[in-house]
This record gives sequence, structure tokens and C-alpha cells, in this order.
Amino acid sequence: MQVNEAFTPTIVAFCCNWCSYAGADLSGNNRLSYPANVKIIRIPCSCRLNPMFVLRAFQRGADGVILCGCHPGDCHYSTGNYYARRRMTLLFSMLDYLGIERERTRVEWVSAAEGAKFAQTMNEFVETVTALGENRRLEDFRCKVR
Amino acid sequence: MQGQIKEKAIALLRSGAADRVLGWKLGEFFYDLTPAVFRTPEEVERDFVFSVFSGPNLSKYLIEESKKEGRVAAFLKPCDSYSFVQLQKEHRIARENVYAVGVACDGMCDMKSIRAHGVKGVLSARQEGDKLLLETLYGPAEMDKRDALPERCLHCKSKKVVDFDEMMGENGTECPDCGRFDEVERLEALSAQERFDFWRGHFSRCIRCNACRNVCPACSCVKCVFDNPDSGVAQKAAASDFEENNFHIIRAYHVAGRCTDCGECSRVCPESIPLHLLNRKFIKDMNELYGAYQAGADFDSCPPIMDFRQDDAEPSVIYARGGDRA
Amino acid sequence: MQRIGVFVCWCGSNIAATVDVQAVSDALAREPGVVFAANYQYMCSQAGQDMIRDKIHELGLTGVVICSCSPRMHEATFRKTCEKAGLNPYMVEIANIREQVSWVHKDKAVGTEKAIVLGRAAIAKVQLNTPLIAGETPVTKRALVIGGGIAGIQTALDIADAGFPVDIVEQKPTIGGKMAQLDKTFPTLDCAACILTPKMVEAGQHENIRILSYSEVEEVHGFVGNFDVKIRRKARFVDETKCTGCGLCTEKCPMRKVPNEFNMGLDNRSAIYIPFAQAVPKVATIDPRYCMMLNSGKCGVCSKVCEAGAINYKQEDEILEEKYGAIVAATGFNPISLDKFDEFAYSRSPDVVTSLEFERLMNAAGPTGGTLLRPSDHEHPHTIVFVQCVGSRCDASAEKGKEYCSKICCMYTAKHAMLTREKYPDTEVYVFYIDVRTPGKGFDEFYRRAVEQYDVHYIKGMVGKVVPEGKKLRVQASDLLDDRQLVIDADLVVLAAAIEPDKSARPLATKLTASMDTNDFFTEAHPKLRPVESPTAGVFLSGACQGPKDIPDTVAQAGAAASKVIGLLVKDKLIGNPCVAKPDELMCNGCSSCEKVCPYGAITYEDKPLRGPNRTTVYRRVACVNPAVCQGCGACTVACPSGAMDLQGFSNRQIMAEVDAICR
Amino acid sequence: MKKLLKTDLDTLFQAIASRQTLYIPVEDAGKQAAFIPYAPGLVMSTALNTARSAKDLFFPQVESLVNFRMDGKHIEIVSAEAEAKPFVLFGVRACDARSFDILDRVFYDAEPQDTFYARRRDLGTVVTLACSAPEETCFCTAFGIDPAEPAGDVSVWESGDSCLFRANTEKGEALLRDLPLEDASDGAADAAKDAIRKITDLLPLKDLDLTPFGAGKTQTFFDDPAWASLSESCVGCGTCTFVCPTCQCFDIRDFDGGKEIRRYRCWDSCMYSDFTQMSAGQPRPTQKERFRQRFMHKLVYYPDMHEGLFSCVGCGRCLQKCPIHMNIVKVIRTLGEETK
Repeated sequence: MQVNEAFTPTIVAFCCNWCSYAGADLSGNNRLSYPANVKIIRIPCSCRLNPMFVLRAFQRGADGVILCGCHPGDCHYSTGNYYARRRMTLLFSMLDYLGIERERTRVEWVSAAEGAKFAQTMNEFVETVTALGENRRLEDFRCKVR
Repeated sequence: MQGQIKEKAIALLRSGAADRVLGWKLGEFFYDLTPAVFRTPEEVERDFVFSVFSGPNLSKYLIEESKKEGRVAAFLKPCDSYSFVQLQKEHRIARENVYAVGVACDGMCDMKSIRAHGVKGVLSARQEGDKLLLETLYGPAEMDKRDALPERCLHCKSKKVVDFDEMMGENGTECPDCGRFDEVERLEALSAQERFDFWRGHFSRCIRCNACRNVCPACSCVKCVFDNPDSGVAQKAAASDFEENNFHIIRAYHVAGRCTDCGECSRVCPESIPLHLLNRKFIKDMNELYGAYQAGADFDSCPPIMDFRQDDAEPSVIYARGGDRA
Repeated sequence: MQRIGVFVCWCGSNIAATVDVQAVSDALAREPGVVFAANYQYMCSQAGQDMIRDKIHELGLTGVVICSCSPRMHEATFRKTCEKAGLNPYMVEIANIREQVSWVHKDKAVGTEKAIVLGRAAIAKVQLNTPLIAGETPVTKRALVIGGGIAGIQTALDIADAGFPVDIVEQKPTIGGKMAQLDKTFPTLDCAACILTPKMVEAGQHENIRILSYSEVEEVHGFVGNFDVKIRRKARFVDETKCTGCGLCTEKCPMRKVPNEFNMGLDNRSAIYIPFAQAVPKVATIDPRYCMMLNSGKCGVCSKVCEAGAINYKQEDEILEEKYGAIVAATGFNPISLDKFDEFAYSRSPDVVTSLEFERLMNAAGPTGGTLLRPSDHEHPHTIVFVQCVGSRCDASAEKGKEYCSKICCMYTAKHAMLTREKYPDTEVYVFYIDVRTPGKGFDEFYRRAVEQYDVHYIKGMVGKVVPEGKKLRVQASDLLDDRQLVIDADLVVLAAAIEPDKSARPLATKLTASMDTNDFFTEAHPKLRPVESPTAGVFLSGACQGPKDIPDTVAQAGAAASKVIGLLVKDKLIGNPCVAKPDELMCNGCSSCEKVCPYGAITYEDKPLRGPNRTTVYRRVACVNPAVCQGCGACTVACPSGAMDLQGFSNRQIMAEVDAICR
Repeated sequence: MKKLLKTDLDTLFQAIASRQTLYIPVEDAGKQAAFIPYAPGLVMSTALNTARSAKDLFFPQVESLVNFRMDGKHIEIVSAEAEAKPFVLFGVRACDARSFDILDRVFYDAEPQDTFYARRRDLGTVVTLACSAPEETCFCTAFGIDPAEPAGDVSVWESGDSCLFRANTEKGEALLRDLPLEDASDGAADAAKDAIRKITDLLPLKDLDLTPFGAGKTQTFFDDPAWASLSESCVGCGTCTFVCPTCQCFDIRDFDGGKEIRRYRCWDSCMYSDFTQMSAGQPRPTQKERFRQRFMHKLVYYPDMHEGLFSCVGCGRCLQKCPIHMNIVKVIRTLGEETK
């Protein structure tokens, strides 16, 4: 994967506790590496992801935000990821509408058995966001002081 | 119309069918009508005005009014009635304490539009056919009534009063071909950079006066997250570009599925930010992705954002859309 | 201000090899609020846990952050450690620096940097943690089984044998359900009655089982461990305690023209009746629709002949109020109505029957005493056509029948065909099928016996039309394999009607706040991992009410449901998960957004008196979450626009604090 | 008095802009006038007034007071005062010009002085522009303001095809010095002034009667029942206060940006439910009290403290911007009537 050395993006990955967080653990167990600039936040279910958290991440300096949850139909709480799917679709569409690069936001369904998919997803996402460069359109200058 | 409505208001108070009447009160000029509660026939006789300037949506006042002692009669235009129903769905209005009088509406004029038309110092206006005859400090002026209408009336989604105890005048119908999404589509067709510049240009003027929020019938929270210090996102002024974006994105998201597209937000914005374009984006997306839905059109449908189907589209649909990457 | 202790684990070399643990603990020691930071070889070891305990005591730590393996591994361990040391277990946060750092990042500098960031995030979160106490609710050690078919009976027996009292609520006058109407059972061909009735009797006599027959569930309130249920005991106009089941009244009853539902209306019964010989409870019931005494006040024969004096025309419905800890839905199935399938002439010819009717026609206790005779003229049918998938696997656009496969039809049709050929070798038997589906132990062998040993004509293709012509039924069909049109003059046509959930299931689901799929089958808490539990805690699923099942599957699931119930009832108290949603009444405006997205029905609304301006009291509709029912998914917290609804342990501010720390 | 052809305004702007930042009213994306730093190509708006008042230039909605840099447990205090440069504010109307006096009494002349505000006042040169075309919502005359004689360091009149300049202060002199302007007679602007006064005589609100109000009237109006009905439909937004040239309330907040904490002040509005919220609760529990606070402050409290000077300049912005058309004129009329 070609990485722009000058810039390593900050990626926040929200992972549901039951599938995707376990999937991330599995990619750890299998020593499947992905870039270190991916930082995971554990949430009980993908439906816990409040759009405000996504914006918050961009404000605080994230360059990409990804949500990982159980595959539709496999939600530990049976319906959570269905709600998450609608919410994020609408939110991302709105961000796109406001001219914020849509590739900075993403949703992936990763099961507890898909350690490889988790690593691969993260590698791809980091690549995409790196290509996009720094998040400028949704940054908060007050959080960027070096 | 004015005459009948005034009579109706008086009759309701006299007959005891209502203890109070919610309507529009005469202002300093011919156009600056204020929503007001009338308690006696005399007050109505003196101050009640219904004209092409009775723009303000009265439904939100019913949240408090319907909680009070006795019965309140409210005159609701089509737009108002959608909000009225939506608020009932949210258990915000005690319907039994409200006597809803539907009033037909074919567009409410707005001084913003008249001034934008270059007419200065307007002292009086008279409607003649579809013309508006104006007296101004600088002599008489004339314009099409259409030019005096705000965007929301030019693209009126429905002239139908959806919930009423009594209807004044002929009830209208929905206007499916109102083209209210045209502007949204135009923006969607732009490049990301162009869209970004468009919204920056508007949001950068936001003074966070909260007029859009406080007038919005969907924004009926006891305390808004942006006012609640414990929420972690409270802000009193947009202290950065981000906070301008954040406020308007989250506000639009919070009313998504509940916004009836009454257009009050854009009407009241002192900086003329086209806020309705945010709400309409959500409405358009929900219609396209999850099936047509109009908030406030009925009592039992569920807002798409609080609902789901197992075969819903994946979020990736938005990548598949046209427009450049970024 | 918190006093936080940070403990960095080497996990032997698992972490220490690729993360500079010393650098991590040094960096984290500088964080605001941190009063202690150290690293150690194995934090999960006894020595490691002792270190945590000692520091809690020594420094009065208010929060603990452990940088180690995944919380899915040892969060519970460290929570216990802290609890033992007197610190609330929910004041612990784990930074996952093994699975997420040392095992995925080879570069030590990179790994160390990330470990520090994750540590900071955990510290930021723990700053906002609040002590949480898991709620406890007592468990009523009594179960309710709704439905007295084989599923309900088996579940009830298993629960009762474990020593817990069980009530079976059955809407019919007797338990037994569909299985009682069957003749033989595949693939072993043993008679249904012979294996069912002993279970019925056992249930009837079991000291832990009470059978509430001819009863329906009226209302359900409460939640897991504490359900309050109202049961309507319909008036049967016979005193159960007195009736001996001698049956004299049923013989003497002058009203004998009542269609006998047990025999699928193929014969008649009397107005006062006992559904069948082995009924449990064996008690007569007066059918108020037909009883002359009840309708016109003239007759009263049954009360005259009843020596026990059990007849009571004045009897009225009773409402029983009971408490239960668990509820099992076992409402079973029915064949669909066939009025939409007129092409098969079901409504026009008595000789077109459903498979269940065919069961009765073959059954020794049936209307024909077990000899197969056509309903119309009681003659022997010589040509029988079986039509499969009638109403099953239908196209959604067809707007009739079901999209799903009814699962049991292939096997019972094979059974019917086989039995017919066995008893009456002179009959020609045709079976029209789309596919023959025989997964299951001994199933395919069974089907092949039907074809190979019993020469049943299996024809792949659908029957287009059945036309009654004189005494015959002209069956027009297509043979897809030989690609030809067939016309068969049959004496009897048997339709394998699709099965659907019993009509009582939908209203019951509403009472239980249990969710259902579009076909009115109960949905399970997890399609793979929790197949016998409903998403609603304390409600379990047994038998065909969850999906089409044959007897073995039903019995298996019934046992599984029972074991889940037992697992619940053995507990004296239910320890809740304290990480549940909690509404802030002062912020809530009762808009019902949260309720709409709650999969567990954990949210209700109350008009609460709250303090208004100027020392006034205002009543406002606010959300209330039942912590015993809430599972803590957080769907409601996002649906809530005002942020009044928050999730304990994963609060908005906690998550945002993590975000801030990570992006810093 | 100096003179310049309107067609040469742009050259004048360039001349000024070459020395210091020049703000002129320009039409923004919302089709309204706003003060924007001059850049070649920008055209001065013909609108009577800017949507937001000129106060923003001296008392911005948000400004940092001090920053705190954090490194672990170590905190370092960093000044946030950006060194401000001199600037010119061109095209201020008579009403806004008066508002500066009202703000000065609070931020500049009072003790302790608001250094942030004072610095900007000292560095700013105000060039006012006489109102050639007042709106029906104008009522500055009711406060003794003459739109034909705008205050400020320099006053400008549009007269025919030219603009007339008159320096009123040292600062003004300094600005006009060596700008490409011709000399003009002192009476050159009289025609323009007359024209303006003709219009102001026609203004529907010119006879607005303020005599019932002013210093010492707290008792008269505080418990007036009319407050209830006047405030009944107020939605409690801050529009009136934020477009008002004389509203001066602000809040001080901290923002933790992770690396740096910013202590900043931002406008606050007495119309907000959390205005001056205290641990004991809200001293003005309902909109009635908040609404009353705003108008009592403009019409009674401020005059009480400042020799009867009203804290309103009749710019008419609140009349045009209030979502429900409630405004100070309606308050003055309603309460005024009652005292008669």
C-alpha cells in the first residue's frame, strides 16, 4: 500500500462490543497487522454511535471515522445495527451534501470471526483517507494548535 | 376571509366552545403580525388579523397552551396543521384541549421577499387579484403577489389541512409536483468543493441566535443539547467554523423524520441562511431510500429514522452517487 | 478530582516485546488525575492483582486503568479484584494494548506511542466513570406455558421434573394439540396417540403441573422473573372438580349435530362433549353455541343424567391472576385456509381433503373407524392424488399462500402414501411435488421406501386444476421431468396445506411485547445463538410458534426452552447489568422516540411531577427504563434528541472523552 | 468639507486600504449588507444598513481572552490578545454611530475599562454615512438622532454625483489628510440634509413617544401586567439582542481543545433561558421576566445609570428580524399608552 510519508491520518474506529471488537481482537490473535493510526473505541452496539461522536472526532482532529458492527441480522441486540445503518447512511449523505469528503466516513460489518476482514478493511480505509489528505473541511482550528 | 375568521373566533369565545383563541395580532405596520392569545371577543374585535402576512406557524404554541386550564381554539394553516399532527404524535399537545380551525392558505407574503425585490420603506399593501399594490415612503409601487412569497410558499408541499375540528374555506390538496427538492438536486449535482463553499458561505454568517431552533415545531426539547452544559457539546456562540457546521448538522439530524418542512427556520433566519435545504436533504434521502414519508401527514406512521427494514440500503450507496470524490 | 492508578501489563513478552512498557507507564503517570502508574509482568497473576489491591488501599484510588489484553479477556477479572479491594468494579477501564497494539504493530516506537494514546483514552474515560450497582430483582419460581400441544407438554414436564411449578394454559378443552389428531408419525410409523397420551396423562398427574384447559391469557404485565398474568378460564358449564368424565351426558345429549372439530368436521358430536377418549383433563364441556338449555332454556338432559351433579348452566368466565418468573409461548400451528386455492376444488368437493383431514380418515379413532373411505359416498378410493406445497413456497407476488417451506409436508405425505399402499395395495397413489425435502435422521431412507418398496408414483410438477366430474375428480397436472401434461381421474385428492402460526399468537405477542416476523412466527433473540429465547427477557419459545417444525424438532426445542426456563428459575435473584439506559427526567419531554427503537420494550412513560418555574409543580410525561429488562444496547440514547437518555458505563461524555483523547 | 465624485469612491477605498484595513458594507451570500474588509472588486452595498450592526467591529461575538497550554499536569498561560492594527469602518449610519457612545459608557469610560474593546475603539476610525433612503422601520429620530447629521470621526453625505466628507475629530482629520479629495464649501451638504429630513418627516414612527420612560421609572413599569401579554409569544431566541447595536451582554466560557484550553467570551442574550443561570437556579424563571429585563434595561435601567440616555438607537433591526415581530416599538407603545 502506497502511503504518503508526509501525512499519516488519524482514524477513529467505533467497534461494537460483540462482533467487530472481537473481530479486531481476532486480527490481533492472528497477528494480522494494520496501521497504528487506527484507534478503536468500544461501544456496546453499533446503534450506540451518536452522530455527534462522529462530528466530535472530526472536530478533534480525526481524518477518517469508521463504524464497525455485526452483520445485519446478527446483531447481539437483534435490531441495533439496522438502526445504525439508517442513521449513518443519512448522516454520511448529509456530510457529503455539505461538501465533506464522503470517503472520510464509512461503515463496515465485521463479525467476530472476520479478523482478516477487519485488518483488510482498516488497511483500505487508511489508504483512502491518506490519499484524501488532512481533514480540513470539518476541523476546528482550536484543536489544531501544534 | 379575515371577516369570517374574526367572526368565528368571537363565536367560539361567546359560545364557550373555547376559552382562548390562538391567532395573529395586529402590529405596528400592516405586515408585522404577532402570534397572540385572545381571551375576550373585544380583544379579537380590536386586534385579531388574518391576512397574507399571517405567516408564523402557531402549532408550537399549542404545546404550552394545551396544557393550560380550559380549551384553546387555534387557527391552523396547512403547514401549521402538519406540525400540529406531528406534535400530537410526540405527545406534546393535549388534543382534547384544542379546538383546531383549519384555514385554507394560498401563500403567505414575507417582507424579506418584498424588500429583496428592491421595494423600500413600505407603508401599506393592498392585494388586487394576483398583484400587490404598495404605498411607500418613496411613492407607490406594484409587484406580483408571487414575488412577495417566501421560498416555502413558492414550493408549497401541501395546501391540505390534515387535522381540524372545523374547516374555514375549501380545504386544499397535496402538491406532489411542488418541486421543493429541485434546489437540493441542484446542490447534489455540484462538486464537493462547490457544495462546501456554498454552505460555508451561508453558515459563516450564522450568529447562533437560535431563532431557527426556537421557532421550530420539531425542536420541542425541554432543554436543547446545545444549551445543556452537561451534554459536553453546549455552545452559546459558534466559536469556530466547526461549531457552525456542527450545530446545523445536528439540529437537522435531530429533527429528521419529524420535520414537516414548514419552512419556519428559513423564514426567521436573520441572516437568510437557507436552512430548509438541510431538512429537505434528509427528507429527500429518506423518501428515496426508505419510501415516501411525510411527517405530520398521519397519526400512526413511524419516522423512517426510528424504523428499519432488513433489506435497507447499505451506507455505501452514497459512494455510488455521482459528483466527484472530494 | 479522581485519583487514578494506571497498571501496565507486559503479558510476559506478548506486550513488552513490541511496546516499551516503561515509557508507557512514565507517560501515563504525567496525565492529570493519575496518582500512580507502574508496569508489571503479569497483571492478571495473583501478584499483579495484589498490587492493584494494595495500591487501592494505600493511595485511595478512585479509578483504575489497566493497559493489558482485550477487556473481553480480563475485564471481569480486574473488576473482581477492585471489588474485593473495596473499589466499585465499574471504576475500572481497560486499554487493550495487546490485541490492538503489540500483536498488530511490529515497530516498537509506533506501538509504544499508540499504547500511550489508548492509555490516555482509558484514563479520560475513567475520569467520568461513576460507581454502578447492579440491580437485583427476585424471581417468582413458577413458569407459565401457553399452549398444551406436544411442545407445551414437553416443556412443562421438563420444568416440572426440575421441581418448579408450571401452569399450562390451553385454549381448547383438552391438551394434546395437533399431535393428538395424528395417526402415525414419521419416520418410525409408531402411532401418535401411543406416544403422546402417556405424556398427557403424566402432565395431568404431575404434582408440579396445573392444567388450565379451556383458558386464555388475558393480560401480561411485569418483566423477567416477575410477570403478573391474568388468565381467563372460560365457562365450560361443567364443574371440573366434580365431573368424572364418564361420558353419560355426551351420549344422552339430544343436540348431536355439532361439527366435530377434533375430526376436522368430518363427523358430528354432541353439544356437551369430551373431545376425544384420552382427553386430559377428561372433563365434559358444554358448547354454548349449540346447547339448547343455554340458548332457549329448554332441555337440561345432561344435568339430569349427571350423577356427579357437575353440570352448572350458571357458570361464568373466571379471571385468574397469577405470578410467574418465566413464560413459554407454545401456541403451535394450523393448516392455512384453502379458500384462495379454488383450483383444487377443496370447497366444491368433499373428496378433496387436507392432509390433516386425511389423518383422521386413516385414524382408528376417526370418523371412519380407521378404514379409508371417501367423505362423499363412503366408498373406497382407488386412485389417490397427493398435492404438495399447497400454499407453501408461494411467490410473494401471488398474494396467496406463504413464501416459506412448511417443512413437514414432504415427510407426512410420504407417510400417507406409504400407509395407504400398505393397507390398500390395490390403490394407485400419486404424489405431485416441487422438490422432495427430506433432511433429517432416517428421512430420506423413509421417502425412498415409499417410492421403491411401495411404488408410490412421485411426479415432479404441480397440479394445475382439480375438476369434480361425477364421482371422479379430474386432476390436470404437468410432469416436469418427462415434460408432459397429465390427466388423472382420482377418487380422492389430498392437499398438503401450508402451516401457519395459530391465530392466537399475534395478540399474545403484543401482550408479551415479544416481536414477531412478517409471517407471525415469534422471532428469537438471536437466530443462531439464542434460538429458544424471545428478545423479551423471560419469554421463551417452544415448538412451531417459532417456525415450522416436525415432532422431533419440536420436542427437542421444547426441552431446550425448558432448560432455559430452569436456568432462570433456579436463581433466587436476577443480577442485572448496570450498564443500562438511564433517562434524565429533567431533560426528557416524553416524545417516545426512545420507546420506538427499544427492542426489549424496556421503556415506559409516566406523568411525573417536576419542579417548574416559580416553585410551581408541572406534570410532564417522561420516559422510565426498567433496568431489569434493558440490555444496554444504547439505541435509545441516539434516538433521544435532547440527550436525556444516556447509557451508564458508555455515556455520551465518556465516549466523547475517549474520542478527544485519541484525536489529541 | 471635502468632496469626491462617487465614481472615484473605489480609488478612495484603495487609497485607504493601502494604509490600513478598511471595512465597507458589501452584499453577502444572503443578499444582505455586512461589513467586510475591502478588496479590489468589492462594491459598496446600496442597502440602508447592515444586517448585523457595526458593533461587531469593536465588540465581536466571540473573542479569546486567554489560553492555557497543557502538557500532562503542567499548565502554561498564554496571552490571546492578537496585536490589533488600525482600521477604518466606512459607511456606518447615524444610529450605529450613536450605539458606540452607549457601548463606550459600559466598556470604555467605566472602571475597570474593557481593554479588548478599548483597544479596538482606539484603533478604529469611524466614517459615517448620512441616510439618503431611510426605511419605514427607522425611528432614530425618536432618540434625538439626526440621520442627516451622523456622528463619527468623519461624516459623509451623498449629494448628486458626488460624496461630501467632513472630519469631526482628530482621527477624522488624520484620515482625510492626503486622501485624493477636493475642497468643498461648508454648506455643500445642506441640500442632501434637507432631502433626508423631508423623508424623516414622513417616517411612520417619528412621533414615537418616549417621555413616559427613562431614569427612575422602575417602579412604574416593573410590575406592569402588560409584560405578560407582550412576552406571551416570544420564542426566546437571541435575534433581537444579536442584531442590536447596543446589546452588550456576554458570557465567558472555556473550551478544551485537547492541547490548549481557550478562555473566550461570546455574546449572551437576556432572552435565553440560561442567561445568568446560577447554582441556585434561574433568577428570571420565565420568558416574561427575561423579556422584561431586556426592555427595562434599554428604557429604564440604562437611563438610570447614564443620565437618562436610552440604550436604543432606533435602527429598526429588531423590527425587521424578530421571528414573531415583537419589538421595542410595540413595547413602548403598549406601556406608554397605559401611563397616559
